[in-house]
Amino acid sequence: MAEAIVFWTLAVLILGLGIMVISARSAVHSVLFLVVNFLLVAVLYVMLNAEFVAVIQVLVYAGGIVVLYLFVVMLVSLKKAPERYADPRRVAWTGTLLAGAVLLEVVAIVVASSGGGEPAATEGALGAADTPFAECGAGPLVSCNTEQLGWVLYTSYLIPFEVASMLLLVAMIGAIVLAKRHL
Amino acid sequence: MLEITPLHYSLLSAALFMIGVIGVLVRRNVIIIFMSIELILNAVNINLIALSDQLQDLAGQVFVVFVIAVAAAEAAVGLGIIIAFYRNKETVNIDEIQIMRW
Amino acid sequence: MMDTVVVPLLKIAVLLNAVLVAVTFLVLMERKVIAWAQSRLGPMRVGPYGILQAIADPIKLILKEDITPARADKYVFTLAPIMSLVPALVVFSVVPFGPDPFYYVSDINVGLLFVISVTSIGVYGIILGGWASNSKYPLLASLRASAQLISYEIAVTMTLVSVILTTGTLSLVGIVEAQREGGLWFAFVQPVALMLVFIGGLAETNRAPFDLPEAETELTGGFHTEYSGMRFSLFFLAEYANMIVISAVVVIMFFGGWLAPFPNVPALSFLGLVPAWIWFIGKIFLFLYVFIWIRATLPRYRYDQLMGLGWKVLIPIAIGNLVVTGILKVAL
Amino acid sequence: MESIWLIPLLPGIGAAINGLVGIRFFGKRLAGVLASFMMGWALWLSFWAFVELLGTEERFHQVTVASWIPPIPLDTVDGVGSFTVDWSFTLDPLSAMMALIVTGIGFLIHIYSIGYIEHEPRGGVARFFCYLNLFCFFMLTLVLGSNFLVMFVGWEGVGLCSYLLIGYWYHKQSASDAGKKAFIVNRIGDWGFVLGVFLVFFTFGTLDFRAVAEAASQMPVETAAVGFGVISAICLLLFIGATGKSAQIPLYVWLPDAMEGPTPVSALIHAATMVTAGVYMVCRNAVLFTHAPMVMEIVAVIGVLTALVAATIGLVQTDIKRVLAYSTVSQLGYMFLATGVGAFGAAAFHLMTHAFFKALLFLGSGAVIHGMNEEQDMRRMGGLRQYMPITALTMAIGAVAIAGIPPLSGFFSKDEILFRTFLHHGVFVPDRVLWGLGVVTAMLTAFYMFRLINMTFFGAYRGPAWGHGAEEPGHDDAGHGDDHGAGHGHAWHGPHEASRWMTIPLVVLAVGAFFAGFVGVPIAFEAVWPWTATIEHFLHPSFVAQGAHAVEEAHHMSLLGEFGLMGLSVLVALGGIWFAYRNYVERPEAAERLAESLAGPHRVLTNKYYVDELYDATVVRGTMGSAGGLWTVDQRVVDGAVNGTGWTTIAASWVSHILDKYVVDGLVNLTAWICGEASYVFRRAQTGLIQNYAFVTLLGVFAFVTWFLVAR
Amino acid sequence: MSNDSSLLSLILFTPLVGALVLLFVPKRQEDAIRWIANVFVFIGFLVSLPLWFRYDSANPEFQFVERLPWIPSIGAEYFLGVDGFSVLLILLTTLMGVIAVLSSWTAITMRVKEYYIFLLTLQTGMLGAFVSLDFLLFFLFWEVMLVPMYFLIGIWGSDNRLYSAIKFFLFTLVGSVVMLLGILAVYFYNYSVTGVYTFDVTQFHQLDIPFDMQWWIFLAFFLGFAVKVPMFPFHTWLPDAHTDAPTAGSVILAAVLLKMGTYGFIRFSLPILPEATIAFVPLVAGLSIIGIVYGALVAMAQRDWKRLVAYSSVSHMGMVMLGMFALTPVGITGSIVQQLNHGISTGALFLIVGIVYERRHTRLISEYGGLSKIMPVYAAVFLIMTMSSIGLPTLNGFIGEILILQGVFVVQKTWAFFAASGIVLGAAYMLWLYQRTMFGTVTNPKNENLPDLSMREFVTFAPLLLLAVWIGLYPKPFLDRLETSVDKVMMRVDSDYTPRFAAVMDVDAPAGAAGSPAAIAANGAARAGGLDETPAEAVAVTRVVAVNDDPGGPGMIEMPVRGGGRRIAAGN
Repeated sequence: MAEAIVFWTLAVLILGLGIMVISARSAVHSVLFLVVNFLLVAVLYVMLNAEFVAVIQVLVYAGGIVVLYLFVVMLVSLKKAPERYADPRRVAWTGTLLAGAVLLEVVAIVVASSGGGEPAATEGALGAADTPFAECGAGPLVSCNTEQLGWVLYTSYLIPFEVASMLLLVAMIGAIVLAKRHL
Repeated sequence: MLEITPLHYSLLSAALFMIGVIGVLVRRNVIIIFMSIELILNAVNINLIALSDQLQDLAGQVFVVFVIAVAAAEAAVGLGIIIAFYRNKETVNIDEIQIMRW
Repeated sequence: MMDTVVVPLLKIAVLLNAVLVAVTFLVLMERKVIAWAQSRLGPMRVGPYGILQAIADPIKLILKEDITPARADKYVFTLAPIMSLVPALVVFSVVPFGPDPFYYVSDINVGLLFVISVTSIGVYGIILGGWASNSKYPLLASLRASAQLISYEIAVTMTLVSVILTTGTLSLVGIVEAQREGGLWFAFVQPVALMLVFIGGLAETNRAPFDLPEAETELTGGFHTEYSGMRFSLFFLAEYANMIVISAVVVIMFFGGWLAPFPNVPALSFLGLVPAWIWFIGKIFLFLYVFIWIRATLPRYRYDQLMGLGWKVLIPIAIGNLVVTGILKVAL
Repeated sequence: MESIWLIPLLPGIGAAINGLVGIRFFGKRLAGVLASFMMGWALWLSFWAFVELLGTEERFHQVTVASWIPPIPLDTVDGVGSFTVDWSFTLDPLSAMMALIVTGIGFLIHIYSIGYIEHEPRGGVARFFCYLNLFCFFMLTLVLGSNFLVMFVGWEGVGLCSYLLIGYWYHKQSASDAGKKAFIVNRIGDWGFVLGVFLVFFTFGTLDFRAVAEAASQMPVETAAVGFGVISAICLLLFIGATGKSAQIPLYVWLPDAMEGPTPVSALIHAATMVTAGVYMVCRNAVLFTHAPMVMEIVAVIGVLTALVAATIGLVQTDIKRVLAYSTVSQLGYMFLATGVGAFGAAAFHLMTHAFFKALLFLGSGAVIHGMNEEQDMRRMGGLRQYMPITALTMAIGAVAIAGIPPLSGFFSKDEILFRTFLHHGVFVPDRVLWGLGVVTAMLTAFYMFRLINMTFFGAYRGPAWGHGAEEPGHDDAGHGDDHGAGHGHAWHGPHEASRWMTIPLVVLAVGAFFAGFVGVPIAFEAVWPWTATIEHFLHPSFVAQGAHAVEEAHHMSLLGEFGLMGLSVLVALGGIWFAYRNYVERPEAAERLAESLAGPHRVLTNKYYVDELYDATVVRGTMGSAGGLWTVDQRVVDGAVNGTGWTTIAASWVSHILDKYVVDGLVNLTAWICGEASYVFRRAQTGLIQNYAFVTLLGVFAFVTWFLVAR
Repeated sequence: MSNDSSLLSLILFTPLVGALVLLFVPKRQEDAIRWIANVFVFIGFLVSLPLWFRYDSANPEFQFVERLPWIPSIGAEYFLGVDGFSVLLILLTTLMGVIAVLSSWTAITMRVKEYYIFLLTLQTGMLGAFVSLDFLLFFLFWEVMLVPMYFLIGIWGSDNRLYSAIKFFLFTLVGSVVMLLGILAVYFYNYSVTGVYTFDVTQFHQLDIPFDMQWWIFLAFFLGFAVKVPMFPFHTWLPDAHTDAPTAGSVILAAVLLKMGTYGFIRFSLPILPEATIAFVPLVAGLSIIGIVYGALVAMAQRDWKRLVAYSSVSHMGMVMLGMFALTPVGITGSIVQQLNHGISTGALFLIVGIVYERRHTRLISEYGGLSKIMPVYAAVFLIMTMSSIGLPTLNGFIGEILILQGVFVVQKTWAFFAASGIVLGAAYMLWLYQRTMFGTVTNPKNENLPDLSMREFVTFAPLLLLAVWIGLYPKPFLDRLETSVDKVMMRVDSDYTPRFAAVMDVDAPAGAAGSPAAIAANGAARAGGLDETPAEAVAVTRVVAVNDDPGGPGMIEMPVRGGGRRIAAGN
């Protein structure tokens, strides 16, 4: 019951904020809505027993990436309205309709495919059982999610992890090169 | 309606995804387009986390971590490009960014 | 229902009040300490030794006119101080004042990460405050402040990771427990980390000698130039709350939190008679004193020196510390 | 005697010191004194070694300093031998005598040079003494070395020093040419010599002189009946080397040119020591040569012909040093004549006396040239005896000695050679012919020597006038260039006697030239002089193999005959002297008339029989021509083939290129062209609007989802 | 001796490490680059010195061996080891490396970093070829050398550099491709005999390849090595490459790279293909003699100083090849010594040219003259090196030439006759060169103010002068180190040959039989000379026997080989 209340509240807020993000006239407002949106999504993650990802969501998305957006929005302080010119060939509104259509179709598919009602929870396909932290309690707030995630990340997904760190390094260098006026 | 299943999360995810898509299609400010893309990524993340919880499989969360990392990289480079472009052209209107078409 | 809703709510209420009151007295303390440092007396008029100044100031601030500049973004202008203060206060939900669950609102397993992530949200207040003022100096100041904050956050976070490596837990309670079990404060295990975190903390709270965003001589008052009255006092509150947060974190990470000093020395066992939470608060105030002391003593950095220090000195040292810690961890 | 290796080493050390530090730091006098001191020390050691040698019964001592080339197996004619060479030195009568000559005369010439070279700049003096000392080092190595290769070290080394010293005034084109010529001509001789050495090893399995002599003495004498065997081949090859070093036909051409060097150098190297190395080498291998009588004959013939030819050329030369140079060649011919007839003792004896009087003559001429301010042409001298009496007197003694007037040294040695030649029975050449030619040469010798003396010291002064510093003399010394600047510092004050440094050696040498002959008085004088043929007896052990104690042959004929021959040669010599006196002192114009009346022969002689021109036309031009030709071949043909291959490849590649470009690539370009044309149609889709592209993507998603929806 | 096991690798990779370090130095820091290169190449020389002291010249086996799998699937190994030949050549290489790098200090001002990197890489390539005992590894280093040299000529060369560089590259490449075929033939033959895939050279040394096959393989090797030597018809790349290479390049090219070819012959062709070697002796000797005379004559016609020296190289290398293919121990020893000598003297001559080229930027002989007066120290150095080059006794060139010619002479007298003409022609062209450049008066005003050798330049010559005199006066240490290695080669090409190391052991063992004539004779044959008195007597005795056996036939120069006691005795 409580879960349902929280979920529906969050869902409405998330979607509403999402719409505000894409519809806000001021870019700064967009950013603000985005931050709140992300924070709410983080709460959603906590509900789903993914505390670590939730924290990361706040730390990286809200605390890092969106700050970056905010910076850029401010640096690009436009004297003229950013959207004053529209190319006559654009198909934005058709696109919106199309997106709506796709959404409807997806909903149809999802609803239709969940006809079986309760999806069977396949316990422990890969997760707690495989990690040394199997004995951890499953409390909603005090659990071993972080340890397990760390274990999986540094064993099974070690190479992707390293690749990702390499990607970040390259991106960092690339961003510096792009943004710096004189090297 | 009161029982929250992964189906609900999936629908939420799909809706958020489509909001992002619409943002990408409609807005002309590149920064906002980027933000829409972040929305899309988040929508995907919701789906992944929900299914990870459902299946009791950490792979979903791991994937989210990677998505966040890639999103950070994408934001850094993308915004860098925007800054560089803005410095030269004084605009962030995507309709005016089309000189590379040939 | 009682345990899950009412008790935490009560705790939160107490904590919020305590923090806010503490902040007002912290302001008084700062004025006094600096005055003494400069051979002055400080506030002496209101109450004995000016003690009631702590009450007079908030009253003054609340009664002042709350001006919103023309062409400012009203909503954001109002939102900014709130976004600044809220994260600072939220952090206290995981700060353990004592060993029992009674002394803290919650103990989550990613406590430290939670602290870091929530404090990182605080930067929005500054940026938005500067931007929403629709004024040049606040905007510049907010950019500076946020850049400074983000830069030092990296160093601090990376340093904290080395502490985490030694404890093996992210829970703040767990960290303190680890120090108790080890019989040694991490200040002695990780002296370099302590220095880094403390310096980084100074910078993150925009305190002297890193108070560039408020550099009056350059920016006529910083990102809150256009603020006044209540909204200004919120920023004020946020700054001091942040100081308390940093002090608390330092104490928890390096000085054994609520633990009495030298618990394993029998001769000093009488120190254990003092309640744990008093030890904790006492240590926090010690560090707050150090904050003020430093402000009274050190001159301000130049902006490029500040960034240089952050990127070229602290981060490399933090990485080095992390590597050394890792190697020692594996080797020992 | 153990320290005989020090004898060559001392001048070597002197050379090293002078060369490394002297050129930069030493003063003129210090450089000279150091070099002379080293030579004096070496002389002292040689003398003691000589005395000690006299004290031994065996008259042979060998010292091995170190292994040079360690033993390496190598096939010889008798199977696997061992090629090894040691740094070893031998002291026996021959080498002891040679060491004494080299160190003694070398020492005197060093002293003389101190005076002679004093007008050179400072570094030049040290360089000169460095070379001079180096020469003595190599020369002593040559004479003391106990095997062919150590001797060859000295052999080549003296060639190098000769090259350096001839080219001492390197800024003079003629000097550097002469040096180069000397070296290269010597090298031609060395070609033969080296092959001879190889053949020695191949035949005997060793290079040690003594061992070779032992082995050779066991082999049959290769007379005409036996045939031209391996020993003959060895000897011939070695003799080719000797002709180079000792300036015999056909390789004598370098020696007169070598007079471009400073005069002490001419005296030391090109008269007293180095050029006698060939003679020494033949004497050293006397055992080998006695086993090859046919080669001996060749040696004798070459010797006497050289003597005659050089003497005839000497008749008409006007350069004082060139006369002496041809005289040297001629006297060397005598020595080879002696070796050729088997009179090795006589050859060595003449070598010694010649060293004295020829060094004396050269040094005297040096004094004259010095006094005449570098004038060398005898036609511009005359009457100098009043200006330089000591030089005149000592040179006259030298001239008398070389002419063979008793009792001076030249008489004894030359007469011994002629006497032995007279007794010799040749293989191919008829008896007495060699002797006859020798006698003629003796007469010519007396003539040209006294022509020299007369033209220089007697008659009227014909040289340039001199003033008191106001007027430069009219001689040409531009060739001496700047190095000689010191000499220009003061004006020439006319012919003058040389300094004490130069005259004292002259006097010492004159005494030597006068009395040196008494060590080899002919046996015919037994009645009046009990110590006859001392030197021959002394040297004899060096000329025979150790194992074979062959008794010294007695060369006797009737006392009357012997004295008759002596008288004849003295008469001939006196005749020459008289003729010279008559033509150049009494009636100076007679000589010119004679030259005019015999214009043809005179021109031939003046031009030295055109030998230089002949060599230039054949050998030099031939070599240079083939060099140029071969270079052309190398560029055009050999390299041309390479480049031709390259060009062919390039041409083939070009053809392929054409084919590729228009046919193969044509098809490719056609495809591309079609695509390009088609692109004009499809290009419209490229709006450049990213969102449109995104829209198309979405369209795709829509299609896919629709298909998914419908299909299931 | 503990680190012997990796000494060769240390020597081999020190220059390469230097090159890698240089990669990380900013290219504007030119002096730092020069210092680093010099320091590394000098360290390379220092670490190679233990080879000289620790090489056991009595041990006939390869020493300092290192052996690790490299490409196990085809049997290739990382197999290093040295014997007498390679020890001397490695030391020459490291020394010349030091000199070449030092000499480039002021000569190279453009692209300094790349230059030194190439030079150091080249150094490793050359060393690698000398230490490899695995044929494939050898081939690898052989090819590795080409590339840096190509760039050294092509980038830092003079006027016609591209042409020369390409010519050098193609020439060598063609040769080595054919050589590779030969290598593979040996490799597969070895497999067919032993059933093991290996490129182990020591294994190849024990093969008995059928004659037909040897003949073809020899031809293949010959092309590869003869181009590098270079032998007469394949020499045309050499003058071009030498002339256009920068000074250090010429020095390395002359001093070390050419030795690659001769080293290849002695390490591979001779021991692996003994019968074919014997069959090819007339051809090789003929080409060598042509090379000697031809090179000398063409050198005489040159107007370009450097080209003259280059052609003199052709002549000298002809001498080296002739000595080797005399197939006598003296000849082979002399051939190796002459390789060192050529490295020293020709290397020095190229340095000498380089010094005036750096000052005047012309190589035409006619541009010079009278330099003795302006640059006396330079002239003295040049004189000594000239003398060394033309084989003046007491200097190094003489030892090599005399050993070669003596070794050749006992085999074929006419060869020695023509080869010895080289000493006359050599003297002629070198002295003429010396006269034209050093003597006379200074006619060209541009030459009047040339500075004499600087301290650094003199330092580059000092070791060469020292070595020239050392080898000339006391070559024994060098010859001793070659003894067993030469014997091993000789045992392959001459089945009757009695190696010295074996003889020493054999004679020492039966001490009781020392009195027998056979033992005496064997002793005389094996260890004659030195300080003992035996050889002269032995020779004398043998001569007596010989004369008695053969009562003086009427032979001309060619004496019939008598059945003297010694060969028979030695065979016992």
